Amino acid sequence: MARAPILDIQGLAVKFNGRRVLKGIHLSVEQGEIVSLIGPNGAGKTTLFNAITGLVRPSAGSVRFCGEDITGWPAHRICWAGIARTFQIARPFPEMTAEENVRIGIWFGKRKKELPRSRNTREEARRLLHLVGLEGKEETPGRELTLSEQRRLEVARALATAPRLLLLDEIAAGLSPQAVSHAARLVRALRDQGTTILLIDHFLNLTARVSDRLLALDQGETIAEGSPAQVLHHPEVLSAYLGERHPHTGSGEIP
Amino acid sequence: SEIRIGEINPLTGKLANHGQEIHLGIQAAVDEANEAGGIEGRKVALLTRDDQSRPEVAVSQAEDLILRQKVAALVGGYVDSLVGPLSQLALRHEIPYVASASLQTHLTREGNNPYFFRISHLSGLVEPLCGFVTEALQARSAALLHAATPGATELSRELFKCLKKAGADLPLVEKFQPGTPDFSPFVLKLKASPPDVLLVAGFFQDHLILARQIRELGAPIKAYIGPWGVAYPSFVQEMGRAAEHLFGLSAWNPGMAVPGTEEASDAFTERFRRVYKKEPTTTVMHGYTSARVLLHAVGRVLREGRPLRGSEIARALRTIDLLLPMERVAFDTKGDPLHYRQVVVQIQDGALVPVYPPERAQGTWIYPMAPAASNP
Amino acid sequence: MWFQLLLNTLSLGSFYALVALGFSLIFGVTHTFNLAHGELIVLSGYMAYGLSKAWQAPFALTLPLCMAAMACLGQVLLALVRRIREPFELSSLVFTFGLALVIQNAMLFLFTADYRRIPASGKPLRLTADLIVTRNQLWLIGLSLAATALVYLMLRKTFLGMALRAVIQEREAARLAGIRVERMNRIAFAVGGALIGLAGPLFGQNAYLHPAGGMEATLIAVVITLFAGTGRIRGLLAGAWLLALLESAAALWLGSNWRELVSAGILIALLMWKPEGLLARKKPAPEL
Amino acid sequence: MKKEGLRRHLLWTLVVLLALGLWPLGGWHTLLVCRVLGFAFLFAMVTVAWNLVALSGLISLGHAAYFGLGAYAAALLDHYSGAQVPVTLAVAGLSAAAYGAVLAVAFQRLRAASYALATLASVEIPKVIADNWESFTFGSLGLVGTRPLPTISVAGFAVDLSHNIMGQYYFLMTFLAVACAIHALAIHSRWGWALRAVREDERAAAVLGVDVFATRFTATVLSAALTGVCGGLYAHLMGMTEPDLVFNLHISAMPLVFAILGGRFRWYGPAAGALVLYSVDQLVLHPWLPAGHAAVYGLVIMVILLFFPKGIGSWPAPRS
Amino acid sequence: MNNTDPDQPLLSVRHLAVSYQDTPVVSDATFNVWPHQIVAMVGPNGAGKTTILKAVAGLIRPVRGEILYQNIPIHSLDVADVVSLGVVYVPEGMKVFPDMSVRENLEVGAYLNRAHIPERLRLVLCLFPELTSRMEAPAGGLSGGEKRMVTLARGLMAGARLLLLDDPFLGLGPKVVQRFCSAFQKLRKSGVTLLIAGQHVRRILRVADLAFLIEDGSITLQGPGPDILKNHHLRRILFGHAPKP
Ligand SMILES: Nc1ncnc2c1ncn2[C@@H]1O[C@H](COP(=O)(O)OP(=O)(O)OP(=O)(O)O)[C@@H](O)[C@H]1O
Ligand SMILES: Nc1ncnc2c1ncn2[C@@H]1O[C@H](COP(=O)(O)OP(=O)(O)OP(=O)(O)O)[C@@H](O)[C@H]1O
Ligand SMILES: [Mg+2]
Ligand SMILES: [Mg+2]
Repeated sequence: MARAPILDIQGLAVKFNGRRVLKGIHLSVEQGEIVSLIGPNGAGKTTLFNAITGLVRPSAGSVRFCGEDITGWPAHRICWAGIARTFQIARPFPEMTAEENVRIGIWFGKRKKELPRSRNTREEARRLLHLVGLEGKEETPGRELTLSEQRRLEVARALATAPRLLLLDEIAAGLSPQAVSHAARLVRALRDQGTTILLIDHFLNLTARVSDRLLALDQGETIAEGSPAQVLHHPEVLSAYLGERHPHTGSGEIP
Repeated sequence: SEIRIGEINPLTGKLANHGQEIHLGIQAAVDEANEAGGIEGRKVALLTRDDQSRPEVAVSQAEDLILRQKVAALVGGYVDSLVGPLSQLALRHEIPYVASASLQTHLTREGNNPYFFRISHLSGLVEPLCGFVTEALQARSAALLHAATPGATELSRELFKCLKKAGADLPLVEKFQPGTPDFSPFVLKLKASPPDVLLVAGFFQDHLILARQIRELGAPIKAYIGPWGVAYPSFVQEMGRAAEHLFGLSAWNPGMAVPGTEEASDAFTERFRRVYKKEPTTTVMHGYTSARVLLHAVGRVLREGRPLRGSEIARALRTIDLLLPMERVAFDTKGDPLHYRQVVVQIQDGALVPVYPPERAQGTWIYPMAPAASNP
Repeated sequence: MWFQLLLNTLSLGSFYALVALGFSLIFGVTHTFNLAHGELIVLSGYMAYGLSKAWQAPFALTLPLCMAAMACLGQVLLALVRRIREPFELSSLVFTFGLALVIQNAMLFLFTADYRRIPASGKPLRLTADLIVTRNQLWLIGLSLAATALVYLMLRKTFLGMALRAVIQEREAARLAGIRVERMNRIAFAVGGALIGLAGPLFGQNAYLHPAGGMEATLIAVVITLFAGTGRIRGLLAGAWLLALLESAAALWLGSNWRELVSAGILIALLMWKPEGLLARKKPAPEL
Repeated sequence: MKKEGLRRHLLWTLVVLLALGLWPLGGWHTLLVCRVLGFAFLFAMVTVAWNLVALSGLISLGHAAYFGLGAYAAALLDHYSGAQVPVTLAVAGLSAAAYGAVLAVAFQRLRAASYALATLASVEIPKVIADNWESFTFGSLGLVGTRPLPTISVAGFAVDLSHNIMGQYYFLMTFLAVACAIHALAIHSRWGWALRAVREDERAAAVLGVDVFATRFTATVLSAALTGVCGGLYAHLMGMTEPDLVFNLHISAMPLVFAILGGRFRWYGPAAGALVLYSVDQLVLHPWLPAGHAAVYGLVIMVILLFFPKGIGSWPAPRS
Repeated sequence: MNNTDPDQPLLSVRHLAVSYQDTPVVSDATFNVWPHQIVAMVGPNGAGKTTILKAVAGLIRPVRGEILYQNIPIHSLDVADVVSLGVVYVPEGMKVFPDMSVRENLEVGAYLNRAHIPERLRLVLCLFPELTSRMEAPAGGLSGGEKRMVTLARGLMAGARLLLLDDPFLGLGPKVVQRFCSAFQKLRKSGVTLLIAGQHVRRILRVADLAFLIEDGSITLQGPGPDILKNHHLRRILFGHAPKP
């Protein structure tokens, strides 16, 4: 029998000022899976992340994480439960150095009593910064990082909370092709360490290359789901998202 | 060597106008003494400090005067919440303090403070006022409006008691926060059921608004009495015709002295106008009187060849009996003045006319006041 | 009586709005939290007072003069405020607090501590048997409506206004669209200054002038501005009227002593209900 | 820079502390300076308390509410039950903390300007009640005759805090020390990091596991309690409590000015701002210019802001 | 209005050096942009592309070197003056005016050049039809990609002669990218010169008449886009591997 999914979303709907932005999404993710969300701009991908992490209150539906119903929990409890995310529009702590940014995640990512007593958080923060390619920027305040550096910092910070489920929102945007490959390797390595990953990206070479499964959204609804090959050839996905002419590459040329 | 006198007054902020008037009065008394060759040949140095209407500042500054400047006595003070702490300080340092304008009863009645004296008190306002409303005007009903400050509240409370006792009807008793920019709801209430007399224990600036709105909205009251803030030439000047027939209280005004002091009063008025280029007011006179009293006591101590110590000055103050333009000054055992009594004045043709009590009246009152239609 | 109450409320609200308008504009565009606002209003009031006393200048003439003078003074203020560094809002708040003290004392020195009033011009008009409107009220209502409408149209319907609003929201993006932030600041301070100049004589006519009286005006301006939501000009007028109505109703039914409590209570309730300000568009929800 | 900076910083702190501690043993007009500094300690404590909330990214304009509630609680308790001063002070702190807790819950969705406005309005509620509940609070008349600070014995010496200004000085200094310790904690502890994260980006902080509400709640309640104790101390020191005196806008605005001029992000900044500005104003400006001191004070504020944008607290340390 | 001389470089950057607080970021960049061309700037993250574009736009002052636009030195001009000359910089990121509607956002873009707002609005909406239904919504509530569209559209509204695009495709879906990319040729025909920096290397280089590779703040390679795409060095630097044959 299959194990219970780590994340189980049932009929999730979100409204903004009466406008239905998500219209009943169903999604379940197994432990250790990499699932990607694709879809045109404004499809509702980020909103789905927001609803999972407790930043937006869903109008209907439920989110279960590891068997527990976390719908409506405050954001910090969801983080403690083991879900971390990055923001599409990066929001570093502007006055803190990159290292301090990451240390916040290390210190607060778990309940106080669950934190190991003696830890060299500094070392750990530096290791994470190194992992995302921010070595040499440890002492730079968040405000002074370039946009792409801020995005990398988002990833390091999310990792700092030692999540079981990681939600990555367009981490490849603005990265050089080489860095994208690096990111792909990182995502795989994380999965190999047991982290489950939900990914949003318009870089199809990243999503198609690393994910086990794709979920295509359009206007708040699921239009296709399945293996990368299936979804990328799905006619609705072609017409709504990829455009007819270059069905396979899209913007995401293979570097 | 010089005689150092310390003065604490609100010289800045909302109370600055009265604070500065008191200051000028005190200054006038000191200048006068110095021009006359000083007190027993010694010059008087006046050290003035601002209290910003905050008691802790008043205390700090008074302490600065006492400890660093070594003043022999303190004078001044306009609001009771500032006078109170200063009186305690005076007791602690055994330095006499003559308050220029202090009303509240408890300051002198509670506790025993041989170093605290004041030249005014509340009953000096309440008695003439109440007598005027009940006996002279024989008003059947009155409305009371007062600012939410301790002095105004106590005044209003005392008036309430005495009017009740006289059998007057008090349909409307209200208070307001000082600085209220609009009284029209209150005026509308007045208009709905107009009492004979409206008593307003507010300040100068409150009358500027309220009296105007009453005129504009045509509330048919027969008398408007503002114990504070109305009987000032500057009020008449700012209000113009709208000030006509309003009543106020005053302890002194140019040409309105305690019988027997007319000459001194005129001399003071003349001198004050000449030196300070201003019109002296009742507030100025309070400052002047308090300083005169203090200097007189100091002079007595020096004359008797005693050391100029706090206890000596205080003793001299306790036995003082001095006739000044504002009042005959003598203190009871608690430091309250025995003869302080204000006079009801009415603004008639832009002049402040004393109308009550009869022994100090210089004219008759107009009642009811001219209808609201009189041009504002 | 009800009409009278309503009319009085309307004029009181208009008075509040006039006092707040300049503050709101300057705060909205330049983020300068100008605590010297009230002092400048009082200063302008004194100017009008002086004009009317010394040269018997008619009230209507003092208005443009004061507006021009205050618009110039606004430029001086801008020159001072420009030197302040981040965090700008808080620092400008403290800086202008200092400035307010300086102006207050200068006025105390120049104009003495006496209370002054600018006399109302002309007799009250009797509209019906018991509905009276004074000239002063007419001025207030008319000018606040006109000023609000003009400022609103300027902000909403002209390119200049759009640029001003853009500068508020994203300074760098606005610069890249070719908007000169410096010029916008100067315009905001000039228009804001003119509005202060306009408020001064009316303040002196409706209330009184006193060197220490500025704090009250500032308080009114701050409350109304924050209540309406920064840069919401129509909200400003509506907020001012609403507040005036609440205060008057409380004073009428509960007594003058409850006035502050009622307005504070309702203010808090409204804020908790609509934190973005009174007439704010429905919030575009948190940005993520 | 780090190490040398730290040493210099410690040296400065030590010098200032020693000066403040040993001053009263003999010096220039000791009593007077002690009195002024005593009040400065009190206001420094309010400033430090205010800054606790500011550290969480909210600017409060309503600390007079806590101050006034504390003062009234102490004065009323003293009047009706004659409780001992430690008790009245504790109750002062608790009642202010309770109001702080209510506000923290009620205003949890408010930010920036609307929070400032709501707190500004929140002062009126206790004020108007104190002003109108005449049978209990004596209304506008206020309470007079609150008993002064008691005599305490320290190490066998009886110190009469009501008359011994030096005793009062050390007493108030102790309170300030406690407040500063809490403030240091709010900057350097784990809670301090939470406050900082919340201040810099609330949502990012929440997603990283910082309990935004709890962090702010703690700061607000602690701040209210400290301010309430100050109010209680004030009531005992001045012996009187009036609505307009203790619920005064001035008390809300003063800590803001002091804290920003002192520097908000160092543990000693707000206290330094309050001590320097208050004592310069009282000891130098007032005596020097009885009528124009406020103008000079205003100028001083403007100049400090132009030349020390991070507050005077940033001065001794080397610039980075 | 400005007659561009095809023999004169439209933009000429000479020995440009820029630092952030004493940290040199761009050391010595020299290049020309000729009229009616699409010029590309590629380079690894942090190479200094954004910095160069910002210097051209007048957002940061260079420490050395000069920037000439139609032979007018613009490196000491204010941003607004640069814009009024027709040089428009579309920054990276998604900075919109959050409380203004999308329409107002676009209109602000045309602040200095209000002559043909309706036409340009139509053109821009052809390019980003996704925005049509959101025209009256406050821009703060848009999705990331939609905000990016608004940012780009705002730049297009300005009626630039030289358009500096910083990472224009970032955050956009493939279909939009395609549409936008094909618009480059149209823009060029209408007389606009484009200077594009970004990480969608292939896509940019394929359309570029001229391209530079920027490394650590200096230009290490330049040539026509499709040619340079085959360069070994470039592939190693950007893609991390040698080209497939
Ligand atoms: N705070 C908000 N208020 C109002 N509408 C919103 C808000 N956030 C998102 N929306 C709307 O919800 C829809 C989905 O937005 P979302 O950010 O989830 O899109 P997305 O799939 O992440 O798109 P992109 O690829 O551009 O990031 C969009 O149409 C957007 O305009
Ligand atoms: N405000 C700043 N303060 C200090 N250093 C900065 C600042 N902005 C950028 N830098 C540094 O300047 C260098 C160049 O940055 P720039 O943004 O120009 O790179 P880029 O080529 O645009 O990179 P990307 O491809 O990531 O956009 C980087 O090393 C960056 O860290
Ligand atoms: Mg998104
Ligand atoms: Mg860049």
